Amino acid sequence: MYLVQFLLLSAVLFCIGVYGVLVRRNAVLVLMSIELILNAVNINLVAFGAFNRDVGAAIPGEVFALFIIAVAAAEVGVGLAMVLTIYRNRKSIDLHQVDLLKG
Amino acid sequence: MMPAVLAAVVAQNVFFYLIASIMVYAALRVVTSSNIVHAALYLVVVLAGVAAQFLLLGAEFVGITQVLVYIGAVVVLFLFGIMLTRAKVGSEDNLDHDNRWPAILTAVMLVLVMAYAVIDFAGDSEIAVLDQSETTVQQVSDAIFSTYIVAFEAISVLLLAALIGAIVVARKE
Amino acid sequence: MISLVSFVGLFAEAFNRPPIDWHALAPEITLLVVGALVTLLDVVLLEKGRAITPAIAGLGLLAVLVPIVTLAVDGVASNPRMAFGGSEVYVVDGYSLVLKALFIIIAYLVVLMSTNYIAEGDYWESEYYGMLLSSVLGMLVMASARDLITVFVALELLSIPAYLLATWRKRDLKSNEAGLKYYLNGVFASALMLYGMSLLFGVSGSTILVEINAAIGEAAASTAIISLGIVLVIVGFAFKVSAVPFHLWAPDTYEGSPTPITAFLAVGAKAAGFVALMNLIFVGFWSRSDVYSPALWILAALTMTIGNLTALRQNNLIRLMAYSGVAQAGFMLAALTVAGESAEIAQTSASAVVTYLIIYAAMNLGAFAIILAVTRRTASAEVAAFDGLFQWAPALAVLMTVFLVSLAGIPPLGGWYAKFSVFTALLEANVWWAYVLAGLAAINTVIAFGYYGRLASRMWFEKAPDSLDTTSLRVPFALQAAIAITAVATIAFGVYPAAVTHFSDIDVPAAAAALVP
Amino acid sequence: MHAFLAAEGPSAAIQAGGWFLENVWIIPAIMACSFAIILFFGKRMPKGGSEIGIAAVLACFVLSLLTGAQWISEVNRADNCVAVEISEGKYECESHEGAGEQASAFGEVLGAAEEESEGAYGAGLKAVVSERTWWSNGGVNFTIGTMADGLTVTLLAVVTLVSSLVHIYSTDYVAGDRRFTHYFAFLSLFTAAMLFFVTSANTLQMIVGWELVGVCSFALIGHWWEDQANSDAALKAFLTNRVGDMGLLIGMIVLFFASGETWSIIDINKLAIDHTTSHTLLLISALCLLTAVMSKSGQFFLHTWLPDAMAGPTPVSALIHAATMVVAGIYLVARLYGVFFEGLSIAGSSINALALIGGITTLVGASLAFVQDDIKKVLAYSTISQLGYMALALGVGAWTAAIFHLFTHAFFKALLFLGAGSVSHAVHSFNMKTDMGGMRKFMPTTYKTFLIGSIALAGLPPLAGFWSKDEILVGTGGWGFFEGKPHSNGAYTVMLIMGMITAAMTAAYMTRVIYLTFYGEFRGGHHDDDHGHADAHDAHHGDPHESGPRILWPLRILAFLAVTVGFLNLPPGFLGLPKGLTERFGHYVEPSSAAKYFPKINHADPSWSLAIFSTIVVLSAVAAAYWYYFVKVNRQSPAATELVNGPTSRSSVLKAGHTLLKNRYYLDHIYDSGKPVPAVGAGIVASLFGLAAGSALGFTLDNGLNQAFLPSLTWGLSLGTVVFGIVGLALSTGVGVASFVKKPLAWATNWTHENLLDATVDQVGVRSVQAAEAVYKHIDQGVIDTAVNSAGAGSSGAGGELRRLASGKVQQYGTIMFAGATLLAGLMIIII
Repeated sequence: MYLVQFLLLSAVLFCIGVYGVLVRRNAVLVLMSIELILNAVNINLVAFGAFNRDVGAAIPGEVFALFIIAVAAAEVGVGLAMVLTIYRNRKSIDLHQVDLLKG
Repeated sequence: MMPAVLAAVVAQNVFFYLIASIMVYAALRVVTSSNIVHAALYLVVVLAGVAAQFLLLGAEFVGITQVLVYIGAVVVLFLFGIMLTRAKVGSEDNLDHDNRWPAILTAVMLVLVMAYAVIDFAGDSEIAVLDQSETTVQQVSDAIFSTYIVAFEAISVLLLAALIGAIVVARKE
Repeated sequence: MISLVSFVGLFAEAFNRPPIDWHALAPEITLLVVGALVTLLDVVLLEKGRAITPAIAGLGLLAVLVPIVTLAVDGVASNPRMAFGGSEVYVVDGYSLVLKALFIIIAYLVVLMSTNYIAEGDYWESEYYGMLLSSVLGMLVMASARDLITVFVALELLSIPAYLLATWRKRDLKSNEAGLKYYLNGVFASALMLYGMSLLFGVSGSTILVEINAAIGEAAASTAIISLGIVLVIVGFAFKVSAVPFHLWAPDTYEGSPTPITAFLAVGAKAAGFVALMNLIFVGFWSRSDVYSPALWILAALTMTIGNLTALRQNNLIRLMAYSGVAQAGFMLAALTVAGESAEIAQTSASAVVTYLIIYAAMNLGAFAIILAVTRRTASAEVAAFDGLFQWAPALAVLMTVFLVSLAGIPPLGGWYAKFSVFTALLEANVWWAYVLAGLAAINTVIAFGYYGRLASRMWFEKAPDSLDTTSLRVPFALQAAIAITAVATIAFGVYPAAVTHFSDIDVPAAAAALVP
Repeated sequence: MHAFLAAEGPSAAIQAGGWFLENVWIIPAIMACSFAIILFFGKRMPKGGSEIGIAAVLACFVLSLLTGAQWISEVNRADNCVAVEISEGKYECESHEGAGEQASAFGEVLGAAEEESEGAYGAGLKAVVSERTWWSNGGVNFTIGTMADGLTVTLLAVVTLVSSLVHIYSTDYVAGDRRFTHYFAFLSLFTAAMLFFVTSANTLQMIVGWELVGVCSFALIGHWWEDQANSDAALKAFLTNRVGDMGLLIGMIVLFFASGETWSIIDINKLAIDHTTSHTLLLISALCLLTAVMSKSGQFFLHTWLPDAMAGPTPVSALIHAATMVVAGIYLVARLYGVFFEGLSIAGSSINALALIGGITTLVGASLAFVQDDIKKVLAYSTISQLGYMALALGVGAWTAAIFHLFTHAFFKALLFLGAGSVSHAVHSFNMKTDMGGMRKFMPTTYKTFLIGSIALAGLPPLAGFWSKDEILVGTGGWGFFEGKPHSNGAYTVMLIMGMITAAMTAAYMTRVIYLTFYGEFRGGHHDDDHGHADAHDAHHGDPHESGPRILWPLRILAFLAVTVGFLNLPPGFLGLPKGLTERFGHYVEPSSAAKYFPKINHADPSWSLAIFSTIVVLSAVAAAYWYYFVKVNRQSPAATELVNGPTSRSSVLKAGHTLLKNRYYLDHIYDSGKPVPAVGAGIVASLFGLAAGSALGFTLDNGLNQAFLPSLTWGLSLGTVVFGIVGLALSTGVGVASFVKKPLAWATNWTHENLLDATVDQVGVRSVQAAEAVYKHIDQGVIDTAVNSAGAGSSGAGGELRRLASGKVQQYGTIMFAGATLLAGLMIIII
């Protein structure tokens, strides 16, 4: 296996995620796209870790990925909480309507 | 031994490309699907694919955690979110906004920059085939509880704070 | 039983716990205890605990200063301590200690500012302080973090409670929006930063900054990936310090958040962002100044200029302060651009940023405390609400003028010394692009007077709105204390800069100095 | 034969000393205490705190005089002895053989002893510096301290004297004002700041003092802030000064580094004179500091705030905007003269930036003073003109002449302002044309003192203004060009001509003022109904009346000084007077080059022919103005103010000139058309362009060319500064300017037939203005939004849809963030 194939997969996933967070109106879909991005990073980390296994990098890479998974779970929880509050106050989670503050 | 290793390499590559193409397709569907529940299900596919890639790279523990945390918890959270915000279960026209082109432009530019950088770096370097007898779970836990202990403790506080905070914010009064 | 013991023994053999330096970790642990105390208090006392929660939080924060002082007395500044054996993962040195103290004091002032605001509004009180304390814990960790994973987790620990605090006025649409914007932009920035970190990890095979520095210094063949990695990591923190063009969230979030949280974000979170940037630049990227210097140069130039120009057009005081904060961040970034010139310049640059952070904290928190005090009466942070402040609250008007004059950088108040130290760093570097940046900074100093001066003159020379109740204003004691502390500090730092240089003259937090040939 | 080259002086300098000189900090400290006391307790005092201010300032005045006396005695001591070096490197004073015949205090008649070795400027006395460490950081010692020498004590005396008189005058003038106490508090603070400024031993303290006087000026101009015009004027003054402050900061910081990290004024000067400091850096810092001088001392083209500052109370105008604060810039140049002298290569040149700016300012000010109807505005422009004179003098190397002019000008200009205040106190207006006329009948004392002030300003012998003006004209060295004699530091013939024209114009406009105010028929009187001080003035029934003693006595004292102070610096050899009577001011004030912190400058020979010529010029100007006003206008009607069919209505050229002057060269329009901020920006751009040009040329100069080319290149440099400055001004003043700049420029084209220049400047100006405006207006979110939205929204949907898309959208922020990161990363990958 070549290293570059994982890295390219990760780059493509990352950018699909970026596209998703930029165009989706629905806040929940934006949160989903964020997960795509974070997973892309994880692929990178684990692949680089495996690539540098001989210098003992596999373990830090996996640990890093685990931490990202944990943080991502917390972020999704917090994000959904905010989305729910907004939904309760506005009866909508269309991000495009959230523009009271500007200038 | 050589043929076996070679066979393993071929098999791994076949699996990689198979999974990767499914993942890319599913990921595209996540960001383009007009049905929000479908999008969530496509997300499951991508996440499972990522777990499979982890296994290919010899990181079983991360792969298993991926399945447990993401597919077991996070996706369920998303589905709750979808239901609580009363999204339509069927397809919707209006999920994207009009200014799609700047987003596409940004994403394409970004992927080009990233691709250039990683190809420039990785070229044709290969990932060494893993000695299957070696297990990494214990090493991972050792690392977490020694080198990264502060980060680990910090993340426990983080999870607690996120929990309390999310309850306060989301709670109906 | 026996088999169980031997089973446990097996693991005990396999895993060697590294020696832990408990003294070095004492500030973090104390803070953790305080946080637990505040949470427990709520569980035990319920409503009765509300009155004493802010006091416990405040005193607890001050208690954290005790281990910080003992560590300082212990000579940490000259003899850094590694929290775990000899690994350069979590380092307690003079630099991190000064910043920890700064974070604690900022948090204490924010508690003082919050006391009445939170008690009088309809808020979840003990959880509020719990969030605040966990965010501060993240900042403390950040000051000592010397590897990518710890930096990342510290960043998330300080950010996630802050996202929630920004949305704490949960029935207010603006507060919801402020929190959501902060959250989403924050997550985007972390995503970019993580990708950058993954690349740097890939190039060096390590998450420890010192090792990254050594590895990327050698790897001349593959500069593209290193450039991308460094730039993306810097972008992640450029968001945190609200550098242009990653600043757009700041005015919106500041405007919508509860005002004490705005102050916390504008000062504490920004300082934490700078601390992270300094850790990364001085320890992790130092050998690659060819990448970060130009990147930071561009960011600094854009940040100063656009922040100032946009501030000229603001009618809301909080937004104005947001853009002013953007511009001030530009000055600090400017000082960082020259970090890689030489070991001596790195020293000057680090001192300049720390000096700036300390002085900026004093004057900016002071300005926010006064905004808080005034908006108790006016219920509006529009600039027009400050018209004629001198007539009905002369003391506040005078002190606000002091803070504004300091922010504008006019001697003899603190702000001038902050700017002076930035100029010193830039000019001592003695390279043409630093001179250009210094010129740009000088221009911006003048532009900044446009809005600070306009505000000051409106407070003194305009007539108060007729509808406003202009009887004299009672400022709650906690707020008075916050204003007094910040005002004294602002004046003292300017009149007697040794008061700040005593702390900011720290050794570069780095292997940077050791790597100099 | 008097030596026109600087005297050699003693080989070693002598350290001055003495209690008053060492403890000069007490003087500003007294005023600072006075400020605090008035602020906190003033309102409860019987006289609203004014008694404290007066007591403090009088005490300071006395202390200043004692300090001055001590300095004089130290100079005498130095004259009377030779320095002998003793072992530890200190110098000790030993009695000179035959010392009995030396000069002592001025006024003492002595034998005509010739002291070729020391000369009039030869006392090698070092300034008294008392310093202590403030704090030290990174190897740099920051000190706080005072410095006292002849220049310091001169300024101390001037500031405290004028301030004392203004304090006394004000007790009457602002009596009953609702902010009476605040007024006196700020007078004290201002005096303290100015005294602090002039006693500074290092440049850092100078910056602080400089800023503080700026703040006080702001507060006092805006004293009656209820009137929008006043607070606008205050703001304008402050903003314009900020432009200069930037120059000050950059200049001082460059100097700090250029002189090896020292703030000490003495060291900076010493290193500049020794040629230790890089010439390029000296040039750059001199040009930066020049920006500061331009704004604070009202030099062209940053002078426009000064006339507006007349919105403040008249005593404030007299104190701040005529006698003290505005000379801060002049003082700055004089104090750091080593830097300017070497940086601008004043010696051996025929033009430099400082002299040129001074020359232009003096002409611009004098010409604008002609067309003002407001008596205070006339005096304000006159002040600008005279400040230009001082800058010019410093620019040509006539240091003593400049300081002497500062000294005499302070008295007669304060006199004129206070006189104008006295008149306006009676008629409740400053407008000469509508509310004055024939005042000499009502206010004889004011009239007489004002007349004395005018004559002194016009520079007619033997009043004070004549002597200082004459010295400046001599100092240009330009007269040598006509006489064929050796000249001074350089051959500044252009400056001589500028100074001469200004002298004529000054005499003419002062004649006009005298006529409009004091002669002809009283044109006022319509203010009777709404008399401001109705109760006090009822008895007079509208007839203007003479002011009270607290106003008149300051006028009398100043008038006396305006007549006499000129004799302090009679030219050497004047009417065969002994040395002990001539050049006393220069002898005591000018530091000796032997003291090593002052450059070696040449002193020009006085010239009878020049003095007579300039007097004739002034007299003819007076005569012309006299003929126009006293004869022709008065004959037309005693109430008239202009000729109905005067020259301006007959000749289109003159009319055009008059319009130009009436509009103050359109400078204010340029500054005011936009918001104050773009105006400030314009100034910045202007000075920066100048700076850039300066440094570029300077580098070429130092690296590539022979030092002998310096003078000619400095000329190009100054021109570059001015041209770039004006272009820069046009650049960033907002859209409104585009049409505005066009008009005067098109007009100027016709006049000067400079088509090419006009087209270029016009195009550059307009295009840059458009570009600048676009960037400015849309810089933050506009540009990015437009880019983001343009595909979808199109340009026509300017209504709700575009507004809705405009901002506040979190995903737009996200797009910008990702795109920004991508571009930045891409850029870094490409360039590295």
